[in-house]
Amino acid sequence: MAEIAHHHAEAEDPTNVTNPEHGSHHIVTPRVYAMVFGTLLLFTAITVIAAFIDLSWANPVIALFIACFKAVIVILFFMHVKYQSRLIKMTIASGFFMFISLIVMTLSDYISRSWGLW
Amino acid sequence: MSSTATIVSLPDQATARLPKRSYLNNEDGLLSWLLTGDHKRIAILYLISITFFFFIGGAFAGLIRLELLTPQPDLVAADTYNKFFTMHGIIMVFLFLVPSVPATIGNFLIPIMVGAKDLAFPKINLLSWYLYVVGGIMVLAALVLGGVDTGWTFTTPLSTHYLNTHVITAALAIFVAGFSSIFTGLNFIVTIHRMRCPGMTWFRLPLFVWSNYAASLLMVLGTPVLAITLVLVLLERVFGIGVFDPTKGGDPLLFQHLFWFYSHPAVYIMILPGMGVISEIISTFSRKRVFGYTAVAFSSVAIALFGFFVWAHHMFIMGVSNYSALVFSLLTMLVAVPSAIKVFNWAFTLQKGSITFETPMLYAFGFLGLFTIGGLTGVFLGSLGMDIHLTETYFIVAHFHFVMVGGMLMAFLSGVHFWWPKMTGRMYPESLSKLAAVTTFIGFILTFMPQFILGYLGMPRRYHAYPPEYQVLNVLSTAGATVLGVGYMLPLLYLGWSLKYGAIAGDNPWQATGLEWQIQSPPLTENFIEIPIMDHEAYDYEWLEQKQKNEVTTVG
Amino acid sequence: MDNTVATEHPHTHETAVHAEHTHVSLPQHRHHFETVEQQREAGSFGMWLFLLTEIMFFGGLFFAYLLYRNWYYDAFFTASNQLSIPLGTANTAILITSGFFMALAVWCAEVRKKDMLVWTLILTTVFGIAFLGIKYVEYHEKWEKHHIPGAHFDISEFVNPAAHGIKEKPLPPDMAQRTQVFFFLYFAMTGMHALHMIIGVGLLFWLIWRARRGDFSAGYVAPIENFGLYWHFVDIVWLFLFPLLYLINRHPLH
Amino acid sequence: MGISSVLWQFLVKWLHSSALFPVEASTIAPYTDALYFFLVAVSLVGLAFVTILIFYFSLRYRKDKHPVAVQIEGSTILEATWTIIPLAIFLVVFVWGGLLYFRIYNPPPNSMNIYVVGKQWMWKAEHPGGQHEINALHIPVGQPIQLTMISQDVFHSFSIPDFRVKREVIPGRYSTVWFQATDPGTYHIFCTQYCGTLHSGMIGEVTAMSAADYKKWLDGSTSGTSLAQNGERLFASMGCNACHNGNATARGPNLAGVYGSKLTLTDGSQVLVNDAYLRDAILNPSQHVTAGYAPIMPTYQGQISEDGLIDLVEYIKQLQSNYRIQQTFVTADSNQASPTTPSVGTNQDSVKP
Repeated sequence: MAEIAHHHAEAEDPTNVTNPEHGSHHIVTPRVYAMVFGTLLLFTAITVIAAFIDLSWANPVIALFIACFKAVIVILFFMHVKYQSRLIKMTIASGFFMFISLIVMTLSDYISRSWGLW
Repeated sequence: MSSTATIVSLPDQATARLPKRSYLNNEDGLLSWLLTGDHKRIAILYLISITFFFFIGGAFAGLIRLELLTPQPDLVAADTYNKFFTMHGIIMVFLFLVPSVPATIGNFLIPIMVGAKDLAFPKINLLSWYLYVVGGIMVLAALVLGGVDTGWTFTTPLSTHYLNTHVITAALAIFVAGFSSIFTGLNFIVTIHRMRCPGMTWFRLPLFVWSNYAASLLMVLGTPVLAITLVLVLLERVFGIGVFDPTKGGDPLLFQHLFWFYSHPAVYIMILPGMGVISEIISTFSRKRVFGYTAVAFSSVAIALFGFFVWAHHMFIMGVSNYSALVFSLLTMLVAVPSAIKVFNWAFTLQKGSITFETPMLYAFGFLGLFTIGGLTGVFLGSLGMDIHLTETYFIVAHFHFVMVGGMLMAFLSGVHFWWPKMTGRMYPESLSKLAAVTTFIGFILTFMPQFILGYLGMPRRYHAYPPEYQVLNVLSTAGATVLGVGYMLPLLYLGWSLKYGAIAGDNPWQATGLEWQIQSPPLTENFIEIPIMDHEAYDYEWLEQKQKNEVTTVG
Repeated sequence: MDNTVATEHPHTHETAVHAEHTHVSLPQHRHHFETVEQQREAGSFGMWLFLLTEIMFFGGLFFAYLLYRNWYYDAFFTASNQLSIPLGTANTAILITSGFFMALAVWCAEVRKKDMLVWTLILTTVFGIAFLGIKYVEYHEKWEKHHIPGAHFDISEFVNPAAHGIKEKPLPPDMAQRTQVFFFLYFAMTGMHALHMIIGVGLLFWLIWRARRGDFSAGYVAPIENFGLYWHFVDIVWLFLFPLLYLINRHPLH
Repeated sequence: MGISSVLWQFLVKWLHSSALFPVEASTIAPYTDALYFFLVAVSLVGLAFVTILIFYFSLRYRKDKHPVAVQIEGSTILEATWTIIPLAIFLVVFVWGGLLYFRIYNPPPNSMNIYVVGKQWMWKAEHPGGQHEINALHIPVGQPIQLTMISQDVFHSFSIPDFRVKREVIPGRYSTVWFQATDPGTYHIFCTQYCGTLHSGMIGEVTAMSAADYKKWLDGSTSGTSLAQNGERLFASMGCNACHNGNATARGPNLAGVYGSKLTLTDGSQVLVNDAYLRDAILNPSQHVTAGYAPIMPTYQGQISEDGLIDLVEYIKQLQSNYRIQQTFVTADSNQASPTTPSVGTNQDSVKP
């Protein structure tokens, strides 16, 4: 009997339930959405303006930086990731990690080709 | 090691009956199968379809071996031969090996093993089977319409500008089949994360689940890259633009990079689930918890992770930068280690066990030997200087057949035999199946061992005619192939026979500990009457004894 | 006799009964999920995994773009200047707006405002279609200029811009040919994106129909939520395509 | 490595006579075989170890001998052992393989260059003296040979198993491989990369002969004009000399002695002028404009065959003075062969690849 009770305690143990990575569900208010919306439009304007100013090498950097920033706030608020479970956050991270490693490792070949003899 | 002892305990055949209600008979009619959401029925559908394609692919293998019996190009014309090995490759890789264990055994068992009533997305599961079928039909269409002769690697610019066979049909087929495996992988990951029963912590999961989880990660992250690569090939073929065509400013090596970014992890997609099967079986037939459970579990994940960063070792002689060649060679050496860890852990699982030698165990032993050879010869090819001489020869053919056929297919057959009573409720004829296992093993060695020597002698792969001095070894190989063929036909026959005449298996013929063995066989549609609570480690044989004692007492 | 694992534990019976209750309470609840919460989490996790595959899918294209931009730098910036920044910017704004309404739609579903949900979905669709319309205009212009890669591709504008009244420094013919690579990648990337948009719009019609039927006004918001994820992902892809294709090639380094 | 030891010779000869092993016909071969034997040994030991474990345990602990299993959790020490030992071995293999790779793919400076063009489905070898051969390659023994290879269509792969060398032959890009034959004789040339219908017909024979015989063969099979001479003719007929004539007023850079030198391009980058660079500069001139010159050179993409390009490259390689160019320039009025300049570049034919 004690054994069964022990089993049962284990069953009730929150870390042992079906999904350890619970994310409490959170409703994002229209106000937040509106703010994000404004920010996105604002930064779209900024990136377009920046494109017309000659900043030599900085142009692409700034454009991509702004794009990343916009993407991040879309992911965080429009896609509710800010309020999501650790699991979801890690999933997204892993996706971008694979994407980056695909680019970096393949590019490493192209870049280092010119160093070699052939 | 002739041993009479066995752990098989079947119910008294005089009184035993198959359960009245089971997933097989709770709905009738073809439609109830074609529209089912039940992971077990979908697994059966998959089992039937991949068996079908396996024998088609096998037929092509037979034709190839037949042509290679003589040095002269005498059986078929060169382009026909090229279509043979292309079809053999495409069918075996994309329509058999990739879905083999995950989509059949995995589909059937993973929900049960994690204590769930079904996969997370039954409809998507069914959809993935239909995608598979569509892909398969398209491959057959390409075959009937006149075949395709790019080789399964679709090397550009050959596939894009220099062939007028049905490349587009074949590539689209693989594109579609790819999405079927993406959906399978997605379904598994969600199920394993979200639907484990109370008490089923990660480290109580059977190792089969771990390895399928790792394989699913590869499916989800790798396959889309293949998809986009094939799309680019199609566009290049249709519109004649040149992303991969040097004369138009493209880089053919870019195709190699993108293609192998999927196709190398793909070999781990194929082998990892097989490794999971082996863990289950070795544990069951040595009555012992798998030696170093965590090591085996993490080695699966490690293989999945490292597996993504070694793809350029398929391009060592293709003019990749010699510096990145070094990096990729090093990483290749690293990915070999987790496989070694697994093999040793399996071997030591036997230590102090109480071992019996039923058919699945024989297949598993076959796997251990052949996979060890396959893995070690992989090190040959991962080593830069050695690769120069060995790559694109029969050595590499032998290597991946040792891993894929000797490893994966052995594991698949092992698993099919092991879980056959659970799937059908009936046992297969033991002695006949043992014969099949031994035949397969001998036939395999005879087929592929000579190819290692051929490879080092320098015989190139995909050759229709070859210099006469290579004939002896080729004849050996072909002879072996016939034996192998017999070895694969046998299970088809006696497993079919056992469907009607096999002995009633009962819930747990192997005295195994997995959750799937604690429910009736064949299982109910909803698997469990009540969702179980996992209150013990995986492979806990004391727990099993306790439980069986309790049953006896409650019955008495 | 079956499943004695569970029968050892009488307490678990309650959970089973509980599952039954939820099953009765919500028609959308699938039998194989323990709770509605579990189903919902599984759904969104599955959607995220699917988006993961989408990332890798576009990843290949993005890499190809990166590589060839570095190889054929001159061709890329000249060709890129052929794209209309005003149209691109307008499209970005439109897509962001569409995404905003989609986000609102999710909120409407969560607070169970049926009519508002329908309307936000409709607005999402309208802006989505507007985006595709503008893309069509852009494509059509490329068609007329023979800037569709392939047999009819015409490089004269790049070899001899003066004759076409374009203020660009002329490209040598061999480099001019490479503008094809840019335009191919442009059509491949924006085309893939547009394809996702079209699929999305199709799904939106279906969702609107179901929303008007009131399917999502009783606390069952998973379809809206997951489609929202998909729609926002498509937005994000564009957020990167826009600067890469339209903006970053305005000021060549040499 | 005891490469030339009697024991080694005995072993290799014996293996070869048993038809399980290719002859060692190049200086590379013994190095490759050494690594091969090491790997085989490692594999056999590993396989034996696993097999013995399995058989021993299966016999010792089979059910009728050992009815009750003893549960063992695992052992960190063992895990560590069979993580570290394989890793160590694999790292040795990695280093060894890396060294071998660089040995095989780094040609010695004194090597003799032969051009190889792969096309569906034949190998065409071009010796500097102008000797052309199809699906055959004659080489002197004891002399390092470097092959500069390129494909006209798809991927091919040039492999001589008995020399233990192989290299992919890629369209649009030179790749090189080198070897030094040790024993006279004929050996297989294979195309090992699947290249279409007659892939298995794309084979040939390399004939290694003594220096004297090679000399004889060269004289016997010369086509009269060397590659460089063909190149010179092409140079004039394509009108290259109109710009590249070394005159003070020339619109193109001076090519005399340019090979092997470091060039500064308009974008400020420094490049080493080698075969690959010359070929690329002819096909995609605008990406290789020498500093101080205008990007006016038209592309010759699709107008010169790979053989023609090889002739030009070989010509420019050997070009030491501009004297003959200027001579041909005054005599040759053969500019009609040269394509229209980009200033009127709307003309499609001149720019279509």
